[in-house]
Amino acid sequence: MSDPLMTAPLVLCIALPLLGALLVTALPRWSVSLGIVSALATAGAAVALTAAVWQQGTLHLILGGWDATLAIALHADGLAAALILMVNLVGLGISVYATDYFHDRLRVGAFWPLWLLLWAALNGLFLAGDLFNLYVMLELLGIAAAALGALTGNRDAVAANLRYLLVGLLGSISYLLGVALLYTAHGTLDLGLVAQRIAAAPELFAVDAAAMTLMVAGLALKAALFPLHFWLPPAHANAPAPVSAALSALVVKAAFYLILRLWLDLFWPITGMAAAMLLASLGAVAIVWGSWRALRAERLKLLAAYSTVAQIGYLFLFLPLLTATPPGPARDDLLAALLLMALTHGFAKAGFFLAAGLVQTHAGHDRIDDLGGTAQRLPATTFAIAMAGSALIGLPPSGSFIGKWLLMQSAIATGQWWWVVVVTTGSLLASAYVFRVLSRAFGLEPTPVRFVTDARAEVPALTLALVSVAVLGLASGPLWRLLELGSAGGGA
Amino acid sequence: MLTAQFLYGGAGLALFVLGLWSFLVHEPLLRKIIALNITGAGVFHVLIAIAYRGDAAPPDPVPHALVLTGIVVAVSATALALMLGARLQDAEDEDRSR
Amino acid sequence: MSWDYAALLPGAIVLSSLLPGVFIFLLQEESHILRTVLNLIGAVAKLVLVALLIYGVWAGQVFETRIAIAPGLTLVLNADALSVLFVTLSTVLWLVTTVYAIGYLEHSTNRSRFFGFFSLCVSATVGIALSGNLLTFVIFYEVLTLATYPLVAHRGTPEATRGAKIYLAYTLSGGLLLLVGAVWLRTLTGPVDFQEGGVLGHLSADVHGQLVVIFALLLAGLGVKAALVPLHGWLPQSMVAPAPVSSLLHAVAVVKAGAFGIVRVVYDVYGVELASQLGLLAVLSVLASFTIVYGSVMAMTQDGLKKRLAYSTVSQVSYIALGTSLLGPVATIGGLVHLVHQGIMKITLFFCAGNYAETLGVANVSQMDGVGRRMPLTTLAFTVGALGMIGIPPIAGFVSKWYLGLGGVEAGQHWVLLVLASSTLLNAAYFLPILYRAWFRAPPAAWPKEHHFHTRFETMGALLWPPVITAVFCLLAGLLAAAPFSPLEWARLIAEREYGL
Amino acid sequence: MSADPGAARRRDLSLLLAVLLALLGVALTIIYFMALQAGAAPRLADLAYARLPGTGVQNPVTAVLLNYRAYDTLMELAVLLAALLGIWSLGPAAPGFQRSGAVLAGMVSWIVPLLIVTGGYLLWVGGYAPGGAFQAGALLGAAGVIVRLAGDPRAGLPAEAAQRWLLVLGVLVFTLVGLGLMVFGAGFLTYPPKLAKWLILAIEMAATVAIAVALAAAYVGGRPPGPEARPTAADEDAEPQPPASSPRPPVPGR
Repeated sequence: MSDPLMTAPLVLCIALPLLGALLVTALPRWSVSLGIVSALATAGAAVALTAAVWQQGTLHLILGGWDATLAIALHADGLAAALILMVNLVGLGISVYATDYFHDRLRVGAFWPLWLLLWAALNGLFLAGDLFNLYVMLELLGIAAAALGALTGNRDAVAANLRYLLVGLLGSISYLLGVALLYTAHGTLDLGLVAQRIAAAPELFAVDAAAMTLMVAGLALKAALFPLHFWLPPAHANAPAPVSAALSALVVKAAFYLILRLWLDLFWPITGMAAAMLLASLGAVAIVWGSWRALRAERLKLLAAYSTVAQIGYLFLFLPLLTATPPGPARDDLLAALLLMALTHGFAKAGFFLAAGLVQTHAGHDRIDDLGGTAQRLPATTFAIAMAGSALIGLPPSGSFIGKWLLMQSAIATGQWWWVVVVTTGSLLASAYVFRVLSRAFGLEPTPVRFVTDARAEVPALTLALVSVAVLGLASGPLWRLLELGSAGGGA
Repeated sequence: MLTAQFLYGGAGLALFVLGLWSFLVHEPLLRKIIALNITGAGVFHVLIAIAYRGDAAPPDPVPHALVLTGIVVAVSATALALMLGARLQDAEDEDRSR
Repeated sequence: MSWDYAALLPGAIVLSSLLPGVFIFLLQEESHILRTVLNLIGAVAKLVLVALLIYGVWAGQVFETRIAIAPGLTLVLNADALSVLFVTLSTVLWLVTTVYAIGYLEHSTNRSRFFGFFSLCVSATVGIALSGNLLTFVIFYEVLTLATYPLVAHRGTPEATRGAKIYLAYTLSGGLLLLVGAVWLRTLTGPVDFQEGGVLGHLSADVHGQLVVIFALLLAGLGVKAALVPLHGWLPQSMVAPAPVSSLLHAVAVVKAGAFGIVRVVYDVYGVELASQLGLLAVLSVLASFTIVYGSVMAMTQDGLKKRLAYSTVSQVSYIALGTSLLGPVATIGGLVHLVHQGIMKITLFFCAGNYAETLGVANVSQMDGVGRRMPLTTLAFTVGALGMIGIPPIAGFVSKWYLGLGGVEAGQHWVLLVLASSTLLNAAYFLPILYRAWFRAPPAAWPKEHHFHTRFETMGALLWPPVITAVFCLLAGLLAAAPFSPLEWARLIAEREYGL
Repeated sequence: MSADPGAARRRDLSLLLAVLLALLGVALTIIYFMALQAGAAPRLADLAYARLPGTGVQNPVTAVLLNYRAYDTLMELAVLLAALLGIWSLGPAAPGFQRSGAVLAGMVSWIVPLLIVTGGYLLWVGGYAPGGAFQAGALLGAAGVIVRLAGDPRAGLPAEAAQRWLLVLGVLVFTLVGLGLMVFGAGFLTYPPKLAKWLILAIEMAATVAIAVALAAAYVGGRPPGPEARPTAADEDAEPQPPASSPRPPVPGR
């Protein structure tokens, strides 16, 4: 079943960043070069993984050669492969940017191993096919993320990330209790097998529902779903820019991915409209509230952080639509749209934060009202913010435009038209907060000399933003194929 | 056998809820960290309880291993949380002395 | 996707300005010559490609670029007679405006940014013209908003930023309504392309209620850009933009995109029959008529020349909507031909207004005494444009009004004549005083801010010739209205196809 | 009793919370009882025992930790590493305690060797009885804690460079063994039964060292004192400084 060569990318996606983390820990003097090499290797493994899924469909590997129930499985379907590709390309961009961002030797030495561990955790999380292994990955992710977030060492950052760590721990424990209940009732930890047993034992509805509540609640805390988002804005706004990018674009997305994975593949026999509506309503409030706070934010990075709260909300709107749509092309469209929104936000938010970090470095602050000169002096960076911003709003031709188009189409088709109102309101508020920043770029400052000032820092931000706007919006067709190939989960 | 499992696991759930309560109600950082550890310990208790298979049969090793793993993870997280707290304390002391 | 000539041409027309635009962004500010060369290469290349397109469409060839974004969502660029009309207008006027803008901004700042967005703006307009379905239309419509915002804000003064914000607030909100309407429509129809005679005929009467609401959404979205009262608030505010931008916004890009969209929705989505059956045309004609009169009245009260021209645009663009809303081919011809005629006339007027401001520092009507003696050629061009707007034969505007009036009579809607007559009187009331001042009053001792160019003409060549050329277009469009390939003949072709004649 | 309305409200709130959580507890207990009765009873136990002979160890818990679910354990070592790196990133360790008195010193000189021996024993015994890398590592780490309490600022650990290698040893050996097996065609972390015992022992030894070092270093509470650990002004800065080399066009004063 598992030709080692075929499934090698599954392992390498996790082992390579892990090895990289070890090397940069052991050889701090070489951390930048070793770090970049590891980043390239990891991204290469992720591309290979996506290519393998593209060619052969879902990859499944049982580690250790034991029975499926006893061992841990790694699993990559289309959904995971697409997200892995996004995470790793964004990760590569962040890595290149980081080579130019940190200058203090101690901070360079601290950043790289933690960042590579975070990366390993992300890849591990997307590929995990085992409920308890997911818990370990969540903890690795949470600890590495909090440590990275506190890297600046200033008081606000430490306080915010301490809170982030504790909240994340609470979420993981809640998740773990759910896993314990599932193991008690179903006797295995393998995601696919538990799913089969849940489907086969409808009489255990109460137990499964309780486990789902505990797990989803714990993950919603980590995904910062309103009203559990309180920890996110300070933690993301006070971290160093490359870390903010990783936290906002990738880490939160990982928690959402898990919720989706559980929803679609594990608990699908018991998920109902009521639960979906509850989560989507919270998502709707998150959209409006997060966008509103972003509009009121005084600092650029805080704005970006609140925008993440709102953008996560959009992803939850898909749950009741998925529940209401029977399997078929319409549901495929919906899943692809959801994925497209998540991917676009990943690229766009990372680009936004990287660009915001540059603005902050050059201006010495990130107060939006005083950004004029800096925004005009760095055209490429302002462009990155503009493009990422249009992707956040959902303007064409960004990926989220297609995502929102399909979301609204499905909302109208299933009669849940009220989500259209939410999406429209959210888009308007998003335009307001994005253009509030961009309008600073049109002042009476002197004309910039050239487009790109600082290539190593500006090009990654610009590239990530460009992907979110042009590539994802105009060529999203392959996602459908990836999802089609990977629909091995129990979902439909 | 079921009674023993139920009582022991039930005690774990009680710990879980108590820890949760303490985490939510108490302000001081140290109490929150201890509360989290109690919450975690409660979940570990549940896992240990379901490993029990009566006096005749040896216990299920899987939950035991999970608990061991969980403990190391909890220790790691606690250590980092404590150090972040200490760092915060330092920063606050500096602010005050200014 | 096939890769032959016919499938590539529409895409190439969009790219011919998009690619130079991207390179212009990357240029250093100092590279004037390279930037000018890129601009002109783009503009001329587009013109050549459009000429090929016109020839092909005339010869009956079908041009269509299809790019699948996702299953069921296809970007369609195709060339029917209506697209060709608008594409030709924007391409010709873009070339002229580029020349004008290069002269106008000679010593200005941030030129790389300006010309980059300028090119994007035209690419979006051409994209709108060539859109083969609502999805494509919405995409380019929004891109147009994004590309014009930096142009409006270009000067960077607080008023510019404020005007740009207002512009954006209106157009983005409108864009959202359009999007919702398009998505809703799509849930009823599935993926469909624009088609003469409409695509909704097969839908059952049950959804007619929904169709009315959708039309309201679409009209609201398009009406913002077309400056239909009460959605016109952004237009006078965006007058802070540099003159080439105002010209482009008013004659070719933004306002025209809205009007073009209304034509598309009525003719190629709903179809005139269904639209009139649902009572949508009546609503549109009332809105358009009100806008025509309101815009003219407001124009009379403005002293700022550009503001007066702006309100004149509000009024004149609604002629297109009016022509669309009247059932019958003659009115259609009037509306469509005005799409072109208003464009060439209004761009002439804005070029001239820019010349007065750049050369003499004259920005208000009250300062225009005697400008005709100082700048005869410019003022002559202005006069042609203004008389055309009033509707004096043989200038282009007369042809539009003639067909609109005839169309109203044909449709049995005689009140249209009243609207046209009052509008004409009002047009005369706000244009003739300007002409009188310019030609017959004595010039002041000193102009507010005179600028001497080292040339034997009244102003710099790049500023002078574009309005003269467009003024000649205005005359030719009127004089040669019956010649083949004239705007009128194209409009007749489109109307015949729409009504199946 | 307290006149402060805020305090009263907080008390009410925490009382409400207590009631809600009590309800949650009751609900969870009922659910848990239902889950216990679900009849999944042997769960993985029988299978875990049945496969034991091929694992290379006789202790079933060790078999789960280092064979069936070795991947979990690998990642868990990474968690420990991440936590320690996080601690190190916060700054240098606080200066050591006062040198211990004679009594403590005497006790330390007895207890530390005892801990080391016991740790070694636990490591070995883990193969067939309760024990293993974690227990052993914890004891060794405790020895480090005691040494630190007795006044050694480094808790008996070597200099930073060596400490870094020891720290990554566990995950490194684990990963390399896994990848090596993959290269030789067995699959990641798939031990051939004949080699399993020795591979597991090697991993466990490395893991013991790494865990011990990590725990002791975590107790030290910061980057190890040494030439690399000089506190710089930059440590206190909120944001990194702009690169000295990056060209900054002059900004006219506004």
